[in-house]
Amino acid sequence: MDMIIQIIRTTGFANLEWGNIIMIIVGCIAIYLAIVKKYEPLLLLPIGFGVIVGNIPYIQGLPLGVYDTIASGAPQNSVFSLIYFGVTSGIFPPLIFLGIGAMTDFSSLISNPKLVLLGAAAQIGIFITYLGALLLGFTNLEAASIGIIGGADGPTSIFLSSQLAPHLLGPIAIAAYSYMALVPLIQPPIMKLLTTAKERKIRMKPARKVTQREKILFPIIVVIVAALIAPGSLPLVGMLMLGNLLKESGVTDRLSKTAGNSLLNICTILLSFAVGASTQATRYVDGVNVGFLTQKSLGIFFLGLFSFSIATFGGLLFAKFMNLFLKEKINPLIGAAGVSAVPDSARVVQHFARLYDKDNYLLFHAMAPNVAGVIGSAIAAGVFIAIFR
Amino acid sequence: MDMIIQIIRTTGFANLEWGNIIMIIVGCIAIYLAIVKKYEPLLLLPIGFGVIVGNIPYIQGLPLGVYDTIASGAPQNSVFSLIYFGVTSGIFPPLIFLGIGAMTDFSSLISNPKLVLLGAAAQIGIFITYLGALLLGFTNLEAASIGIIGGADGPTSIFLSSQLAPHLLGPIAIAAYSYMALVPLIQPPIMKLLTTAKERKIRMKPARKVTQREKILFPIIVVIVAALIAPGSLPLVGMLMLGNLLKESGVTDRLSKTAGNSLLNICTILLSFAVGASTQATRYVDGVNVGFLTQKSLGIFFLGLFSFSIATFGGLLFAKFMNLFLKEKINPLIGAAGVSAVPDSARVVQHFARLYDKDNYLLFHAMAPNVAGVIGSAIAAGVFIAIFR
Amino acid sequence: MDMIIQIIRTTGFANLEWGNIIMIIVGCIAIYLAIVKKYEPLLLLPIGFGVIVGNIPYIQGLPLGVYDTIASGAPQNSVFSLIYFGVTSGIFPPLIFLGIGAMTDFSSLISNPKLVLLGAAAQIGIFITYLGALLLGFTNLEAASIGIIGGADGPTSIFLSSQLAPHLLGPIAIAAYSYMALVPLIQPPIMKLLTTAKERKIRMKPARKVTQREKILFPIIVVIVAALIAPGSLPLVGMLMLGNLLKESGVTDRLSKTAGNSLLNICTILLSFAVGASTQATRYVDGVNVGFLTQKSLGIFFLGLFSFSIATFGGLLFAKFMNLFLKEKINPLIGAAGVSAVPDSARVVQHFARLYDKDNYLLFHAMAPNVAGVIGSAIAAGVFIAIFR
Amino acid sequence: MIENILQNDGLNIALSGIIVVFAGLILIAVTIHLFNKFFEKLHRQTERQTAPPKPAEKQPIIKKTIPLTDEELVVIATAIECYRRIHFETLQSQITFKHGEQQSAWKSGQRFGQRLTITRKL
Amino acid sequence: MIENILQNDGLNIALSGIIVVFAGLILIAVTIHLFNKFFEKLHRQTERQTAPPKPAEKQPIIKKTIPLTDEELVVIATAIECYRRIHFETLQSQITFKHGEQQSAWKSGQRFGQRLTITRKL
Amino acid sequence: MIENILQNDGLNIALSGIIVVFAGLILIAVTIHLFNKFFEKLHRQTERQTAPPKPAEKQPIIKKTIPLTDEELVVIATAIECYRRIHFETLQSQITFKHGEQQSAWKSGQRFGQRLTITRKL
Ligand code: NA
Ligand code: NA
Ligand code: NA
Repeated sequence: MDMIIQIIRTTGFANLEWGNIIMIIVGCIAIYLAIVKKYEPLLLLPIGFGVIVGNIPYIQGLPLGVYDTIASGAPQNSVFSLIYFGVTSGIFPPLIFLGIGAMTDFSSLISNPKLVLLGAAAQIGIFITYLGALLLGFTNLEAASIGIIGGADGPTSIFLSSQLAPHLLGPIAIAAYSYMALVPLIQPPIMKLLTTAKERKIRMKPARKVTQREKILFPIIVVIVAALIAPGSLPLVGMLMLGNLLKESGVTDRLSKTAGNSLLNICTILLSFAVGASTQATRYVDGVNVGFLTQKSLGIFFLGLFSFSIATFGGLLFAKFMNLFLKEKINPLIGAAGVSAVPDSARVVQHFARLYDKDNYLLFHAMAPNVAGVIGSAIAAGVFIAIFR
Repeated sequence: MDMIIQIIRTTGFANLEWGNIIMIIVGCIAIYLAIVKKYEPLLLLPIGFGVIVGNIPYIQGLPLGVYDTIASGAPQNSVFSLIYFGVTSGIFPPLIFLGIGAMTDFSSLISNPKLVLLGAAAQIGIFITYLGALLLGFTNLEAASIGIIGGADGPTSIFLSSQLAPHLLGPIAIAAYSYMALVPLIQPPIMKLLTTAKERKIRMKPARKVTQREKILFPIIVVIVAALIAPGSLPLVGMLMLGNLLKESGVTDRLSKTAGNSLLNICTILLSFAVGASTQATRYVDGVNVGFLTQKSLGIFFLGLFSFSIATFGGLLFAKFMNLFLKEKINPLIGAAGVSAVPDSARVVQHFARLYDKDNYLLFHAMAPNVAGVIGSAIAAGVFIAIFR
Repeated sequence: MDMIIQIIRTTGFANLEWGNIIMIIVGCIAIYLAIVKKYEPLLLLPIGFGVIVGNIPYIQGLPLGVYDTIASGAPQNSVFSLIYFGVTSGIFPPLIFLGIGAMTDFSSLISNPKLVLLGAAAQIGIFITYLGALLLGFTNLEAASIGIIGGADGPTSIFLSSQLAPHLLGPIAIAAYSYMALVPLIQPPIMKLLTTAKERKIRMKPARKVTQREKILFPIIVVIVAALIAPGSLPLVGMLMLGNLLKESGVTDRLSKTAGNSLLNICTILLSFAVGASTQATRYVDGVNVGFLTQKSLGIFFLGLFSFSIATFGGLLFAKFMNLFLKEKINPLIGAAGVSAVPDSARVVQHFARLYDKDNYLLFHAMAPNVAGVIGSAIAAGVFIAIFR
Repeated sequence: MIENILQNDGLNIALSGIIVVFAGLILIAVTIHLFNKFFEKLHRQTERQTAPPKPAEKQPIIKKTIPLTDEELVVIATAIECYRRIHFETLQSQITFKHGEQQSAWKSGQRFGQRLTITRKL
Repeated sequence: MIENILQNDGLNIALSGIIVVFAGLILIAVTIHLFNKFFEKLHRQTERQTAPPKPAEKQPIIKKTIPLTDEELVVIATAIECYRRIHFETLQSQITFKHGEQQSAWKSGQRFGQRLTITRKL
Repeated sequence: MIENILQNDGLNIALSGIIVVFAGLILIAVTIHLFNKFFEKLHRQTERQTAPPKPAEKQPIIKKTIPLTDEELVVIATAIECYRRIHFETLQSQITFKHGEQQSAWKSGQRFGQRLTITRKL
């Protein structure tokens, strides 16, 4: 009889708190959005499932959750903590970038290099949000990690948080992925606000064809320049460009296929699941609740939305600014693609432009600031690492 | 000349013992059964090869075997010990379950939920064997690990042993996989003993078609319920259901394919090989022989056979018991499938039933207790972890 | 303003040295050779890229490079150090051998076992180079690691260096892969020198067909014999033969495909990149420069070329020596294939022979010493490990 | 060694264990059952209002874009089936089935979407 | 909490940060631009002397070895396209595109080499 | 620096090393040879009693289930070969071969089972 009671004490039912129930519902909503609304399913689905798993309560002492390591006092490193190590050690994001690089075509950027400026301009969202986070009372390291949400790039956000503010990794990652999924809702109103109907109808000249040689040189140039400017961006930019070189070289198909397929998928599953499982509703470290359901998370979600908006503003306004000097005007809408959120924000641009001129295809042009934004936010992360490490 | 003698002293020939030779022959037999008899080749082949590798003797001090870690006094962690870490840390089994989940169809269970009871009943084998192991003088932790062999589920057995009794991992894993391979020999006599000819001919109604929505809800429900009841089952059930959700969602094909293919295969190779290589005939820790060729292993193999039999008894008898209350009788043979050993025991049921009525197709029905047995033994493992950790 | 200066101080530009520039150019050359000349692109491309990445300078304290671990005083283990751990721990080479085994056909060797002698003879290059390295003042451990370059087998060289002389891993690995790529330039002059026109025209009888049973027995025999003779070769030979058994058994296709594809590719990318990234031009440990651009590296490159030549000599001369006793003469050219460098040196043999008799197809015959050379150098590595560990 | 069981509280542990296993699986069964009922009801209600658009989405895109005669389809399907058998079948069947050939739910492996109804005509 | 910004030197950091980002990307753009110019010039010079042999190498080996009539090619291409759509398309499109069907540079995924011009005729 | 060799017992080590390498490889060769002889003998004995059923099992399942005319087979094989070349060939050949096209034992890559004899007729 005692035994049954002891077992019941170890069940989740006995330890369930309201916070856990809320988080389990949040996890279910994420899964719903992933499956029914098709919002970033490759990420939101395992994240949502991870949120459920991470909020099944269990009696203290069992080595089950992502935070149960020998270092934190558990009798052994739990399985989930070993998976989570791939996140906190910062190794999954660069490996994911390796895979993304092996699948990304940078032609658009190569054929029209001046559009990288838009990708740079959108990163203003990162730095203004960093200031905003300081304003709300976050520490320097936390503020930098929160600011990077404005980079609209999951692996970059996770990488920077893992290096600077691992305790906020869960909310930062989830905010980043959520807003990336919501880009089609966030950006259009801002586009409408900042552009005139005439601007939206600007058509752009078809881009010239890029040679294989240029495509091969691109990753080498980018890694040298970006890393010389901001060595801290090496893990991200280095791996992204290695993947791209494997793809474009034409002699290592075998490697680029595996990088962009098996390796990417394995890392995606494990990273997303572990990030989800790190969102325990309440969690006490030295008596302080560092769980997911705290004011800090609320602040992070607010700042995340803010940073996506600022980034969109930045990209759009800078495109208009560039038009002051350019003979051949660019369509300022493509500035909004500078936030990254590859390739969603580029698709939003295309979709929005076609509402006003249904034969205006901007997707290819929007890809240039789109991928430049990825490099830009990796450099921004590198700057933060250089300053704060 | 001294050099040659020194080198000869380091060769395997100089250190070979009878135990090693016996084990190398055992390894060869396992490979033979895998290739010629096609008994679980995906597991027995690398295990058999691992047994050979693990029983090549070498002079002490060389960091070669799975047990040669810095922690155990070796000059460095051997390569095989790094692979074996994936077993002892318990990470391979959940990753394998991720892959299995991504390949398993739970339709049968969803369409006829009451059959889960059979999957529960067969787990009686686990707990009776646990008592039997205590009787034979094993400690509590050892007994629990040995009992789980009755779950007829390799990853679950390995996971539990790695957590509770890592020193018995080799014999437990090999007993589990051996008897799973021998299910077609173990179960039919018991089926014959416990069922009447009339019972064996009972036909079951074709199952209704299961909607995608039900299939998607299933993994979410299972993980929440199972983990709330037995949080210790989270690593296994959580990963199994994550894999299944990736498969059934229809929006993450890319991930489920990699989980069920590359990731599963890599983990299978490494786990099986490492488990095999952990079976050194004799191995002394603090002067005590904890090698494979000890009485303990004999006891484990005996108890393993016992537990498979009890589990089959349990499933069959419970099916007959259920028939006392059911209007629509079930064929009690499918109870035997409750032991897991997916999908072999379900196939044994089908094969056995067709001996008496060659148009009686029970396979689909037998899959329900079959997969329920997997969840059941994962829960049982969770209970043991909750009690003994 | 201070901030800008501080940031500039952290940029690569501020820390760039001539050595770095030279190495970056070396990296670009490697990439050029890989892409344009198609010299071992699967290895030289990621190595070259790694060389570039590893020579981007950064301010001390940032945890970025492969050597920045907590153990070496960095604030945390850098991402690249985690990847490099797969090299230094010695785990990548055996996993690569697993994949290579799963793709290699040993038929040629099985059908004509006496040709293994050629594979043995070519290993003389290893031991003479070992003596040469001692002559040049290297330590015993260093000399052994340098000697193994003559094995003409990348994973074996890297594995042995990681165990005996990790500080020389970069130059040894790069020398090994470079000369393997240059085999078509290194070997023909030596072939010309040592063979008469008549010898070059010797045709060999078509080999008999090998049964599946023989192919299955082969890996088992090899692992038992090789490991008993030289237990230190277990990690390499064991994994190579496990992969081959998975392939030949015919019942584990699923596993051999993953081993020879995803797993092999992932390990190849990470190993090559990390090896490349370990070649920092200058690097100070305890005030001593242990970087790539030192005299030691020069010595290693010189000895590497020497060892390839000696190995080729050894194989060719031994083939001529065998012909003194054989009734059915072998074409001595195939002795040159004993150096390994699979399958390049076998192809060089075929190509060279066809210059003198365009219908003389030696490729299949040359594969026998070619793969025997792989086993031979793994045994040689095992001997060194047994002596020096 | 019956005292080993008693000392270790073995009977209690075994009994509690099997109870938890039953409890867990029964709870799963009940929850699934309830959800099934719920959606069935929901389905019957919505059925009257609108035709389900989902099957259309599940259909492969083929129909939309390639108009083919039956013969062509047979040829193509044969090629695919043939290709599939060479490259995938062995693989597939070895994963889960070791001693037989018959079709089954376990083997059906719809995750690869390789079973076109048309190939069954062959 | 404006003092939190001041204490942490926030404005300086933010300003420096955005400057470095711009500097980095501009430098990349300029370098790419210069290389493009350089190769263009080089290309124009070499163009007069020799026809580029590279495209021939890139072409799949098909043409060299299998002479086929147009009808056969159509049948084969259909089979391949069909197979591809069943097995690869869903995968492909789900990687990068979530809400649409339209062709684009991003989606073109030439890395799998699956887009034969001939299939477009269908 | 000849003393470096002497101090380190280099000659001894080198000599022992090459001896072990030879010993190992010769032992492997001998064992293989013995097994080959043994099975050959065994084979000759069993041959008189029964026809080997193994090849039937190795044969792909095609023959059992799809009766096809020669033309159909050619079309299908072409499709497969074509598909294979597009998707697998590059991969394959890059693994092991870098400078040539000729067929060889090393390249034959039967592990993918892609080489149907029939395709050779094309
Ligand atoms: Na960005
Ligand atoms: Na079970
Ligand atoms: Na060699």
